[in-house]
Amino acid sequence: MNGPSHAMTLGTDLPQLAPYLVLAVGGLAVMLLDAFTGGRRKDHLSLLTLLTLLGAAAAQGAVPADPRGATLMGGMLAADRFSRFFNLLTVTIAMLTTVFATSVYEREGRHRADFYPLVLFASLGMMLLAAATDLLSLFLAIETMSLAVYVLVAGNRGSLRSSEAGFKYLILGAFASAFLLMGLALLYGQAGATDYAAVRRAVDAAPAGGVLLPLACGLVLVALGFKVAMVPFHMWTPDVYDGAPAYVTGFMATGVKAAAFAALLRVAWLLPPVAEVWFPLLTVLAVLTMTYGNLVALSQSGLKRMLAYSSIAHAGYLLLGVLAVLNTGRDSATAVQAAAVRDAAGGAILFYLVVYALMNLGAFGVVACLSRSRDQEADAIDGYAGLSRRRPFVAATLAVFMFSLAGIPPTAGFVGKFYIFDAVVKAGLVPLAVWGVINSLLSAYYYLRVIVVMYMKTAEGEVHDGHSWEAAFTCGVLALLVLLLGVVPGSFYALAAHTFRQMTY
Amino acid sequence: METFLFYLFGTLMLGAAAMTVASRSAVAAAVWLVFSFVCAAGVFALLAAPFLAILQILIYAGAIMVLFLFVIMMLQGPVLPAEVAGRSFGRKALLALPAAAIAVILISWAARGREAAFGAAPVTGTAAAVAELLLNRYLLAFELISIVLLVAIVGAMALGRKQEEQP
Amino acid sequence: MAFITDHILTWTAFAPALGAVLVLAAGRTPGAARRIALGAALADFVLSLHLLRHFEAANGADQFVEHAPWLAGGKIAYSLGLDGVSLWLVLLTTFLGPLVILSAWRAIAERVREAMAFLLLLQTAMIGTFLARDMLLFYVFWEAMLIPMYFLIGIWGGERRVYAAVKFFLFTMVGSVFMLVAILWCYQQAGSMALADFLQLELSRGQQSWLFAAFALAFAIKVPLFPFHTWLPDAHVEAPTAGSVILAGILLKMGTYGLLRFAIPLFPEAALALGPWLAWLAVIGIIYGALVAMVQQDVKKLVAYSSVSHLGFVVLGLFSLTTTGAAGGVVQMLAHGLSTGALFLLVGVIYERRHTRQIAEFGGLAHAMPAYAAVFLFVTLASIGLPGLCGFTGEFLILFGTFGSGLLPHARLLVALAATGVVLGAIYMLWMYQRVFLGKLGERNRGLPDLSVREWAVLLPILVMIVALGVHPAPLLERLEPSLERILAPVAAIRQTESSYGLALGVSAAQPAAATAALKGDR
Amino acid sequence: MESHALDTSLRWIVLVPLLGAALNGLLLRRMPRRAAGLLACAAVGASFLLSVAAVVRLAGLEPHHRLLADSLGTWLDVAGVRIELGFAMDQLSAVMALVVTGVGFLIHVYSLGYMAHDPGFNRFFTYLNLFIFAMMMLVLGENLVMLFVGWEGVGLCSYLLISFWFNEEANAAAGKKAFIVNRIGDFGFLLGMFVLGAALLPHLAGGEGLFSFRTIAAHTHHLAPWATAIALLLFLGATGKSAQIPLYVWLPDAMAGPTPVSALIHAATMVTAGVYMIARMNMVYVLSPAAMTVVAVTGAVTALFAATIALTQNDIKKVLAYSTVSQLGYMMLACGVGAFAAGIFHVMTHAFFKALLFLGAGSVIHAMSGQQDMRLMGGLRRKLPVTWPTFLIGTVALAGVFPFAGFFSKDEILWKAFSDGNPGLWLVGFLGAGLTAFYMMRLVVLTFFGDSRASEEVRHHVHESPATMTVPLAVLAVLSVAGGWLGWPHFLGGANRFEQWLAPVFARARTPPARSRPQARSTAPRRPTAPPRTPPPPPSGSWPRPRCRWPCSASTRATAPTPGGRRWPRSCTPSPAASPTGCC
Amino acid sequence: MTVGLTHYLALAAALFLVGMAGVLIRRNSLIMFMSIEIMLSAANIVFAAYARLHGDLAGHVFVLMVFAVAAAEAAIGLAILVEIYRLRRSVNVDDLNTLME
Repeated sequence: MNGPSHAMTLGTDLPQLAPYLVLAVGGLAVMLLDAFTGGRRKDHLSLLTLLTLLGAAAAQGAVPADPRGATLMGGMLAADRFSRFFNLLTVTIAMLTTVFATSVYEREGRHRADFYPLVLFASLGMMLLAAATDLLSLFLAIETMSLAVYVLVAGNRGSLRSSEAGFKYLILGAFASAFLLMGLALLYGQAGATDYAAVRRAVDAAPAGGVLLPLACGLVLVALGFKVAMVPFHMWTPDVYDGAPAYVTGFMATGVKAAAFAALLRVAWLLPPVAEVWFPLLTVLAVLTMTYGNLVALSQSGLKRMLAYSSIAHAGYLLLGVLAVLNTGRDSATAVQAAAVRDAAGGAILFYLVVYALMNLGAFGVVACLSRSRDQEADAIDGYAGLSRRRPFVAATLAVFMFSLAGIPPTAGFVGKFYIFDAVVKAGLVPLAVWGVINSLLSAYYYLRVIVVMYMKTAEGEVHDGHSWEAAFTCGVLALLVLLLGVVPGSFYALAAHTFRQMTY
Repeated sequence: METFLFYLFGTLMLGAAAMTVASRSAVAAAVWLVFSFVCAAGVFALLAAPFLAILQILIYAGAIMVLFLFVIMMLQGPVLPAEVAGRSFGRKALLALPAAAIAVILISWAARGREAAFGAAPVTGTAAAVAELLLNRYLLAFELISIVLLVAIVGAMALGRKQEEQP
Repeated sequence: MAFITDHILTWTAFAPALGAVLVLAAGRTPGAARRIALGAALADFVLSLHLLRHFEAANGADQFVEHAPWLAGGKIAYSLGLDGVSLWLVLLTTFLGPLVILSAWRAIAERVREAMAFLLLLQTAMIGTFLARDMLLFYVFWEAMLIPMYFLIGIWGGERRVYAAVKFFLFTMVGSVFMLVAILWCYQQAGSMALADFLQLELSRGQQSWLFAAFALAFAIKVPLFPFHTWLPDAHVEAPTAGSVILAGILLKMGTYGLLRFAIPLFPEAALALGPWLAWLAVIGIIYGALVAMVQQDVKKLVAYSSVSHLGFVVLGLFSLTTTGAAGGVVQMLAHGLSTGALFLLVGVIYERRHTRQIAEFGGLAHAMPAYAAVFLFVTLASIGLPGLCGFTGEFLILFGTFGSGLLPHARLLVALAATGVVLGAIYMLWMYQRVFLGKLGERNRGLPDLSVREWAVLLPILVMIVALGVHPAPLLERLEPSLERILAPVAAIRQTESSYGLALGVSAAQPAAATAALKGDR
Repeated sequence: MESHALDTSLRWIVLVPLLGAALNGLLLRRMPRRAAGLLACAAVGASFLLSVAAVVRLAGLEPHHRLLADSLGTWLDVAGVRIELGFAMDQLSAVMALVVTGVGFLIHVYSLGYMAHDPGFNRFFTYLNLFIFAMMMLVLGENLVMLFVGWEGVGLCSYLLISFWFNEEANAAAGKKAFIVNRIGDFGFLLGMFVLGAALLPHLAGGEGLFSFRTIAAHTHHLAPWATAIALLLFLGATGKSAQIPLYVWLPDAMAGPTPVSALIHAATMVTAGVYMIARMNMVYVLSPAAMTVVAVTGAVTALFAATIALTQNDIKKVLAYSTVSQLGYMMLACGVGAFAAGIFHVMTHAFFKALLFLGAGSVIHAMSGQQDMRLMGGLRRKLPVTWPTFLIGTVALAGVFPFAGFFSKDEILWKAFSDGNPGLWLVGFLGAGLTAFYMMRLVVLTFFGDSRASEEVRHHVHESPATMTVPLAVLAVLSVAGGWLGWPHFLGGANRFEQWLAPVFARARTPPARSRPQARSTAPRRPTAPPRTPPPPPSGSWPRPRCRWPCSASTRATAPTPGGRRWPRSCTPSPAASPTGCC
Repeated sequence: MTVGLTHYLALAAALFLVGMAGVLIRRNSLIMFMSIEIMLSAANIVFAAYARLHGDLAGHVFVLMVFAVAAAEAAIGLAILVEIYRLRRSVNVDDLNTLME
């Protein structure tokens, strides 16, 4: 009565599922390892985590993208280039996060054993989120990711800031989940089934003027907007970014955002005529998101908090890209042109997400690198005075990240913004592009401030920075990547656009 | 009969939910919530979902709410006076009740004349039927939910640990 | 050598960047860093001489063209080219490069390695800007210039360096972001980022106006055109000598170069319609800059404001939209690069000795430092446009080219107003000279050492070029003219029925035919 | 294009002084004083000899082909704007070249003595040589731009030399003032040049130098509508350089410089550049009666006005300075009434006697240990046996006493002013001449006659200057006497060779280019009588032919001799008659 | 009057709004938490109603998952709450202001 037995496909889908399985099994293994090794040294935990992530990447690499663009497990997950892309991105983010976290722990001399499995599970959630092609898998993926991240945020034992941040995130996250669920319920109601293909059919068949479908769509957008920190659902962001340890913040700011945008893209693609209804509102929100983030970031004195607001602003830029994706149906342009623009916009978003991940992780990595312990993070921007003398290399990398975040050539941040704005212009939304560009100008001011402090101010009194060779090295690699992608982004962008083009549901 | 039950459960559930929101005391709120969930189980039953109705009572009204009450009791002493003394959100929240009532009336009114009865249920959500689906079509979901719970366990353990290990 | 000469433009552009990498890698001691940097800059100069030697004078098209697909399947390309305009500006850059490094030899004593690397990176970005023939590539170089300059001002600058650096950065960025949107829009229309394709665009007048405005804003800020000049004095005053020299010598030329290369030929109708506004701003800037320079108490600030005035001339020349005026503009760019660059070097010389630039602190310096005084006077004269020196060639061509421009309304009035700048320039420069160098020598300035050999080595090439440009600009103009004709061709195409040069008898540019008729009838 | 003789010596006339300046300037410190001085003198002397040789060659040419040309190449050539880096010598330039290098050489020699003890000796000669270079550039420049280059160059040297003793703030300020006031004039010059160029450019065939004087002369008909504007704007430049109202203010201050400088630059050569320029551009000026009137009136007013100021001055150099301004006014007046040759004649004679006067004054100041106030002098007659007679010769020459040089030139100007139908101008000039005689006599009396009013100490030191100073005085005295005889007018039985010599230059402009061979002579029979005050409008359809507003040119008189008495208006008795009345 | 889908949707909507009001108005974190549970059950009712309409049990599976997720969220949320309480002795959201400084 429910069609063919989908369990039967498990065998054939198994290779495609390998990355997820590796992560799940690895997470369990790390847990068990911790349990069995008790209070002794924890280096092997991070080692095993990294190995797991590498394994997942290898598994993903070993399995070719499904040429049929088919879905797995009866339509629950996509095994397309899009999911591959995000899987690899997520794994990368997780590895970097692990390195930074380990560097902090080693300096402090005590490990947080729960960090490692949680990072793995959170990554699993993110990967699934990007791959979900079923309402149920979407929901569960979001929850897997979110729950793990709640704990990561709150997990600094004994730190009130951390706990408060975690709780705030959890309450608001659960609130958003409720919205998401309501939206999914209504979508399910319209489609009569939970897989995207069915939903798309129902959407295509739906008569015009229906209320429930747009409402459902709006609720889902709210929930995803919450995850990407879109105004007005951003209010958790600064507190949570600020309260969580720097490496976790970096993880959240990049991984969660990337996965949420992946989901958003799939949903946006799934529901174009419906999302259309929300276009004006979404436009306003995107503009507000950019502007609010940048304006408030101007006055921050803490680096993490500044980056939090800046991440809101960056969500705004990305939303511009989403708008470009959505807008392609509006013009009377031919289908081919519309598709080209949509691909360009989608590619721009993917590219930007990667760039954003690199530079933001780098920035948080520097914070982690310089933090003396979990409770003495290198957060105050004033504390960076004279850093360029004390730690020229680290300062240089942070400068690169800041320039990149500000979108100044020849860094990847510029190219990313370029692609986004290019797509926006292509979609005929020139005023939005202008506004975005003005915003990136605004943002230059606060990013520059960090550089000013590092390079042009001298420290008052004795300053003790933490230091970690691995973290500094990683930051260096990231900076190099940021520059590299700023100079020769072409093939990577082509890959991103290609990836987006082959997105399935 | 179905109409009567719907209105009975619906009104009670809504009222209990409103009381939950409006309660000054967390304990009272929790009790009202349990009540609301029981009514929800009734609604599920009406919707040909007996398995859900049972689970609603077992898991929600049972396990989850017990957890809540447990925590409330643990924190009871100093928690509630702070809010009571400081603010009167309870009373404001009572406004939610008439608002919800009005919403119901309005929606019913809007649906007037166009409402079609469900008719006979084509399938009934028995444990067996749901399990069949869960372990076939939604096998992945089944696996996933186990990971969600695993995360919850790890998280709760991590948060509940007395103190982190020192070197 | 073929691998160099086949990609000579790339080598010219990136040799300094290579030098920067070397400096960072091998410049363990300040001395080594300086030597490597100087070597790189000199090598770059040699490369640019190769360009000069093999440049075909009569060819106005881009030469030594390099093209490689970069992004978007080749629609965005790494595309370099060199025409007459670029040639000279590149030469100016490579010429000043080693001198700037020499000037920073002692002045920058700490964090030498970084400073040298930034100087070299800046040079790469500047040369790249002059060579880029792809709009995105241009934009990348354009923005990339900001970073090293920002650091140069911010780290090695004076008291208020941070303020100045940030102001510099933000001001310049304000303009360029709008340009980016305009570039994107054109890209969308043209389907490629190639400058050549942009030139093929057929745009309505309204579109042109908007795009022109976006481009012109970016360039006007960089120039800087009144009233966008406020960042300039701060940046100049706070920047270290080397930074000021580059800023005045080359960076400011980016704005005028951009106007000439992009804003005018891409949007000819808008240039015709809106150019007069810019020309008026330019003239206001000429006079305003001169007046403000007159009241400055700080030598460097005075020179900075004089830049506002001088670059006003350049803009005026460009918007005459005549070949003569534009040629004057380019010559004036070079002249200003030399003379103001030299002035900043000279101010740096005295600043190194006395650690002040207040005019009131000096007086009678010609007694203590006669050679310095003589060189300073020489450069001052070049700056105020004494015939026979570089400043005159540019000013003359600009004013003359503008005077009879049939494409600029009120051209004669504008020239008359601009020419007062010549008088005002003499007033403020000579007054400053008098207060600093003439009169009685103060106690504190007794025994100041005169120019050292190194300082001579920095200044002498500039002095020679100042004279060369003043006495024999013909080779320059010869290579410039075909390129300018080509660049201004779109403007000429619109008004092809009109002679763009010549005096009309009180008839506006709009009715040239009538003017000619009137002239004939009068005879 | 007229044929012209190539002559590469022209460049050396210009460049040798530059080389001298360069050598002196670059070796400033290491050069022994004597060597520096001699080098400078040698450079100017060489320049002078080359000029003489060139003039001789020039004179050897047929009168209407008298043009030597030399080119160093093209200065710039862009979009039809072609400007040669060229030199040319015609009769006008020849006169100026000889005067500048000749007087310049004498003053160089004089300076050897005058500046002997100055610490800035080498620098001084550097500047002097540089000045000669710039002045020769101005004089020999083939086009208006080259002229302008020299024009600015002399301005610069003037600046340098005025503020030579820059230890005094006042001297520095005076130099700056001179430069800036000149710049105001240059502003007009530039604009005038632009109008001219812009009017010409559309009509040029390829290869013609845009601002070349020959081009301008060949295209005067295109300039007609703009002539007034061009002429007036250029005249603004001339008022700056030649210290005319209102831009005369810098010249008196310029006396702050060393006295030889005052003699060379602010009396003999540079200040006459404005006159030279107007004479050079005569073909444009004659197109605009209005502009001519402005020039004439400005000149006349300046002549009188400056003379009145000179009356009240007590500083010996200031008197001479204002006298210079006044005399420049006469030259302008001459140009304004179309007597370009007379103007240039006065330039020449004035160069002789004013240089003499200044150098004499310098000798006096030298003797008086730097004292310049005439009220503190007196009775120097006996103490300065060379200075005194030479000074007197200069004075009478300036006052216009027959047969000294000043008589011939000034007389010519006044006569031309009158005969042009401008008795008002003549009257003003005449009054000025009277005043000139008066203030010069006052100067002589105060300085050389009576008892010494100087302090004991100064009186003790009074001595005649060394030979290096007195010999030039003597030479100049001779020139001040005989220099005017070149222009011995017809009514006194002469041939006015000077005017004849220059005639082709000034005739050129008045001849329509349509005619194959410009001949001033051909117009002569047509103009036996004075023209009406207001010219009839030029006939339309043809180029506006410049109207000769004066009855005759040199050639007129040469070819159609008339009784001198008829030419001389009764009221315009020769200056010798007038001077005694003005002299007390 | 027959009871059909719309009635259930109306009921769910009302519940959802009540829960939402609770989250937005209340400051007691426990009660906020409970309000979210109310919202979740509203969604559950929608799922069940549609499942009934379509005769498709996927909705039931969804509800089942929501139960589990709610439990997981409650477990973690309450654990954090206890931790906060230990550190601060308050669970009033307005007192969670360490981060506002």
